[in-house]
Amino acid sequence: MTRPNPAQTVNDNPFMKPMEWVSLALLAAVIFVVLPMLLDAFRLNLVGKYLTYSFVALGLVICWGFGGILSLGQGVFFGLGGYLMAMYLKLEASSVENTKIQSTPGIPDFMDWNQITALPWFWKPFTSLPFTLIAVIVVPALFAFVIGTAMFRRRVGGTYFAIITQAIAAILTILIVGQQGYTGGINGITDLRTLNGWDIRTDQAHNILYFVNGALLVACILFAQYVKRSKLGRILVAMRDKEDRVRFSGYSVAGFKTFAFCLAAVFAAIGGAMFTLQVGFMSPSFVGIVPSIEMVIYAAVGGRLSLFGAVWGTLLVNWAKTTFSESFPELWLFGLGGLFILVVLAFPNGLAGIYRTYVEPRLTRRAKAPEPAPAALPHAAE
Amino acid sequence: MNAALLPSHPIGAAPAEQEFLLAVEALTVSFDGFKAVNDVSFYVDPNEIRVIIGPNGAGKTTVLDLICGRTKASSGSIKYKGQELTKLSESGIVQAGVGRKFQTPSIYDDLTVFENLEISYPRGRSVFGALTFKRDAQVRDRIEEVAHMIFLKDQLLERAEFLSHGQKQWLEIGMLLIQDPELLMLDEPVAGMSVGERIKTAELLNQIIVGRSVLVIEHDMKFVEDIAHRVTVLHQGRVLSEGSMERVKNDPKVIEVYLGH
Amino acid sequence: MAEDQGNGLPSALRRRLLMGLAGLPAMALMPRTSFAAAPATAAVNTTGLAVTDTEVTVGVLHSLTGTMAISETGAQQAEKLAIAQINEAGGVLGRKIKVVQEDGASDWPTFAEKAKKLLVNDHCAAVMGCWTSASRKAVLPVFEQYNGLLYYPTFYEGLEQSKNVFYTGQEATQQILASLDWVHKEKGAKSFFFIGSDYIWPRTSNKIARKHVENVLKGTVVGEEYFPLGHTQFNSVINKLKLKKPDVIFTDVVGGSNVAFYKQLKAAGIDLSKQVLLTISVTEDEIDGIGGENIAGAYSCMKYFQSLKNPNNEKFVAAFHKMWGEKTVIGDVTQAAYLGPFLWKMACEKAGSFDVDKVVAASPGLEFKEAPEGYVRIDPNHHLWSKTRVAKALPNGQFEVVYESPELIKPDPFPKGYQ
Amino acid sequence: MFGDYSLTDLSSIFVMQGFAGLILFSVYTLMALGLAIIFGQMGVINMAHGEFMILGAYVTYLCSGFFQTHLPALFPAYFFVAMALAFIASGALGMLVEWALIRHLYKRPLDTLLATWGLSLILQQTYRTIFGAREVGVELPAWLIGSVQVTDSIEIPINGMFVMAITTLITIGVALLMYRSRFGAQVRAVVQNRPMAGAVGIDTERVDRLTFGLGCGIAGIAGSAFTMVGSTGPTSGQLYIVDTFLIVVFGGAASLLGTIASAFSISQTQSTLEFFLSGSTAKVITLLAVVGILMLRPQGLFTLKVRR
Repeated sequence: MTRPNPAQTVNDNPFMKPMEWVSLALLAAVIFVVLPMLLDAFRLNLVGKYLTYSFVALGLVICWGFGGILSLGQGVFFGLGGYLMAMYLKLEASSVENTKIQSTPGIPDFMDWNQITALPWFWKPFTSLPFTLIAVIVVPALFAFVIGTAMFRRRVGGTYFAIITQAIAAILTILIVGQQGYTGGINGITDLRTLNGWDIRTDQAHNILYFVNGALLVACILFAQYVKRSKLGRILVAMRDKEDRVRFSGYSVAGFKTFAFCLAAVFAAIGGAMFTLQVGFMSPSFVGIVPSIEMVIYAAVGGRLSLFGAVWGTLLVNWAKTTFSESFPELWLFGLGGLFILVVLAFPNGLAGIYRTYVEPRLTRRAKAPEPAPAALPHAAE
Repeated sequence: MNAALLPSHPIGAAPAEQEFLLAVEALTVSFDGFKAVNDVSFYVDPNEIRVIIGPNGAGKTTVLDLICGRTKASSGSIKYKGQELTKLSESGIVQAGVGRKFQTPSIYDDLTVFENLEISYPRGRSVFGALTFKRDAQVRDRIEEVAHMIFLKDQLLERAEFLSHGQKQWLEIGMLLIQDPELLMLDEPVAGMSVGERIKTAELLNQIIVGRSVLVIEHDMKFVEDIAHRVTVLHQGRVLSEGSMERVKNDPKVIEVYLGH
Repeated sequence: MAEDQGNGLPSALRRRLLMGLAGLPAMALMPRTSFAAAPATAAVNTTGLAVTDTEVTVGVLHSLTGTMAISETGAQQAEKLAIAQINEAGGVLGRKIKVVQEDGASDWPTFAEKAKKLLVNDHCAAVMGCWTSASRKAVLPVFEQYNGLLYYPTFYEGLEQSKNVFYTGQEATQQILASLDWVHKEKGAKSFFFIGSDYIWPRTSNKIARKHVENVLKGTVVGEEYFPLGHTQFNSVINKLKLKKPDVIFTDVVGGSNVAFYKQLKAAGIDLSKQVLLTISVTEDEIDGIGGENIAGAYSCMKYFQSLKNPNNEKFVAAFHKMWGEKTVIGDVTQAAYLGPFLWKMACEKAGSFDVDKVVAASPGLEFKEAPEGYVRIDPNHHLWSKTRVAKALPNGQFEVVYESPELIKPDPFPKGYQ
Repeated sequence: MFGDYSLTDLSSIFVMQGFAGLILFSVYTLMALGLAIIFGQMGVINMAHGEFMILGAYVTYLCSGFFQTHLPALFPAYFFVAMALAFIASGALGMLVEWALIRHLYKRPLDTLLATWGLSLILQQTYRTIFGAREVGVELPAWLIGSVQVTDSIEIPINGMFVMAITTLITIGVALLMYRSRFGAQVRAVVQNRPMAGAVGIDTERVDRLTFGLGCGIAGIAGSAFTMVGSTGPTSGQLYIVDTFLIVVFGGAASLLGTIASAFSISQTQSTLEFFLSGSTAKVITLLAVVGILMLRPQGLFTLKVRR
């Protein structure tokens, strides 16, 4: 059987298209070369902090952009990752020697203030770094799995899912703030110092963490890309479009949704853990509704269907936030609010959409790439 | 095809189950007291084309929904090759070998024809399987083969959104074909098609029934006569009549509620 | 950080060029003329702070946006007033104070980020700022790491003492103990009901109060309740109050909850002229939102009230009103914030330097006799000696002071027997 | 915990506790009614709902000031004027927002969430610019303050009863409007089948705009009423948003009766728990219960089993 000509392009379902390799190279160049050269240690650390948010945005692209599942509770997973990492760091910072002025030396200071005299059981394993690193991935994934399974099996989706995840974020915030003996309360877990003996507060450490963070981000992007170009990625898109059709093609829709949600949770948790390492503390203000929604807007600004867009969107919004709030603090909320509305109304595909519509056609025309038009996805219904 | 030559069973007699591909018995579903399907029983043989007809609101689509698990039955049983379907999940039912086409073409607009067919390919249906699914020669050959059958081999790389209505219907039939189901359920496969397309569709159906049973809902009587081995008439959620097209056409009850007007 | 600690123009210039879009750096290239009276810059600044011959940069770090903006407005207004007054009187060591203001946006990491910016980019000689404990905890490691200097104005839970922070508000024992003694003695109070917002300051304060009530006053605590921040429905707890009939309701509810609580208390028919209510979380600022008529009769314990009668305060109130409008009210934290710039100025002048270590070393024992609250002194533990006052809320939104501790109370951030 | 109290004490506490629950119920119903219309009927996730409420509160604040300085004689009655104006102001803003924003997004419900969140940020900053960052105190007429002494030990807060009365009136009004009037029939027609409604001559755009305006207007009245029990500041609206959405979702979004039933069950649970436990714990348990039940029964309390 002779294959029709177009099918030959189908054959090589490449890991990434040429333009995507260019995007990746560009991003890597900016993260690893340009920014470290241009910025001083303080600004670089700031960018590092922003990049941790882009893990969340990346997860949202998979789960919201491709899968159509909007979670307004990604802060929960970011916070979980961050808190788990902070627990390890806090225990290390609370050596008997460091805490000898306390009534019970050797436990975190906030526990001492709350008359807790022994380390609670769920803190104990966090003296081990390997355990902590595993927990950073596994605990949020399990939590997402439980929520996802419970909801998706019962076909909770769309707006309901968004509102319920939002409520979960609210509950967790109240819990963390209320259980301050175990969680550090509203202050969070602060004054973190060393990672396995290595002082994370120095500029040198910040630099190293920045590069580790960047490398992890690229790894996550590559994994996300792997998911995206796998059949699973296409099933997610298909599911967003015609859920019933996927179901009656023999797939367990709930399972795929749960996977997307768990993946987003794990990405967010990695971001949270890196945040704790770079910023030196974790607080409940990342768990709540407001940060969770802000993180959605990063993905929306970048383009909800673009993995690279998620990173650019995060950087852009945060850069704008820092700059505006330094120069015109009063106007910042107008700017941010306006940005939300503008993106939703005029650019539902965000930066990536603008790029695809206006920039890429020129580039490809010049390069005469024989590539078919990329499957520019229209704004999804949900 | 001559319906008379095919095995037939009297209504109501409880035949030995193994002979049937599908045995629907005393199936009932009610929505807030309204019985959309009421005590429906019928049996489909292997390699049979069965058409369900009936006026609007007769419960035809609901019957298909019940078989494929989209709607849960209030009571009654659906046995497919001796296996109780009412207890299976939708994906379990599909994996058991039941395929379903929806009334309005239900395809993935955002994906290409190739990708549409690929998703229906019955391999890598678990999360992990989908993640590690390889687009190998076997897959491609099968997709191209099916694309050829459904007259879309030149549109493989086109986004499904841009197909004509008839092509979309074919694509959905193709998506079912690639699943290779033993029982194929089609909800109004020729609705909205041009005459030419309809002829091609009938040809397609005759080609694909080899080795499987087909359950069709259709309004187009000409088309029904062309393809049906046997016909079941539903009215107000109940089976009104069943048998060959010839027999059903002459049934006074059917004439009164359906063919008469 | 060695490079950034380095003094001199080339590094500043380079940084500025490289920073690109990063906002306006504070350092300007000032003309190298010097004030006759002023000591040489090289002498007063050996650690690379933003000090020129004519200017010294000070940071102001409060929330201008977000939920905390409500509370922090007064503090930053007072700090700006104090700085304006200091500049009018010739500045610090012959140099005018230049303010770099940053918005913490009610978000603790933002506070940490901005604190770092103020220290690392702007090289601020001192920072006036923060309001909540959470924001202070967030910036504390930054100030310690970069050896900055923070003047923190809010009354707080204690349990902290940093070389790099001066606490110009009261810590919990200072604020609470004297007033509990007073209510015990004056009102014969034996039973107490504690109601607070659910976070560290109310919980710690109530813990101290409970120990004092139980161990010292030999009274009982008949109830202790916490509500999530932002909670607005208090009818159930008010019924509990009616059931338990405590001698004193002791409250540390904050923010929007505060407003709801007093309105509902009043509506439920609890008459504050008969039922003693002692609060440690209501200043004139809060009454603005609560409405004077809703809280009239309640007792608040603070170290400062706007209605305080003394010449210092009259001058301060007049100046504040002139700068920020007649209608603005002045609460305890506002006054404490006003102290910061003056305490820093005095320490710099005593040390003859802006260097943080020298300023810190010169601070203990400093007295500020022009303080609106009367008189304060810096303790070696970086908190202030101050008096505690109890005042009754009036329908017009002001307080009438009914009790003043006879002596200055020693700050005791780690109180023995109360932990 | 009751060992030390006399029977009369206890019974009067239970009566008052019952009223506390009813007041909370009224507050929740009032909060949720507007959203039940906007979210339940139109499917728009209006995250700025709290800000529409606060607009009503600010209007009340302005009214109170105006009457105090210009019409002191009429001050006792100003609250009614304020509520009417709050309805008009929030409703008008709602219609403007619908025209400028929402109508472009009916097909993308999750995007309305993002856009209205942006709107809420803008409104918050607007309030802050105009009224200042601090909370404002709204002066109430004397007759709304205090409580009614029913027996020696039973006292019922007047403003609580006032909120209950307002809630009852508005609920009845909304129910009549939605289920008995021509407008209500049009709204439901548009909700169920937009093209068909358009085809039979209903001006669907107008119906959308009025429905959204109505929901926002009710939010304005709620905000106005809440000045009696809560705080009025630029960010006060955010305090309500999670509770409000949960009530509507828990009730089963498309049903007004469901919203009321859900407000009732949540308020009673919370009010009872608050009495026996600490406030914070009570809140967490209530929210957990609601989310737990929603996971088991995602369609909410009241929905019809329908053919999908």
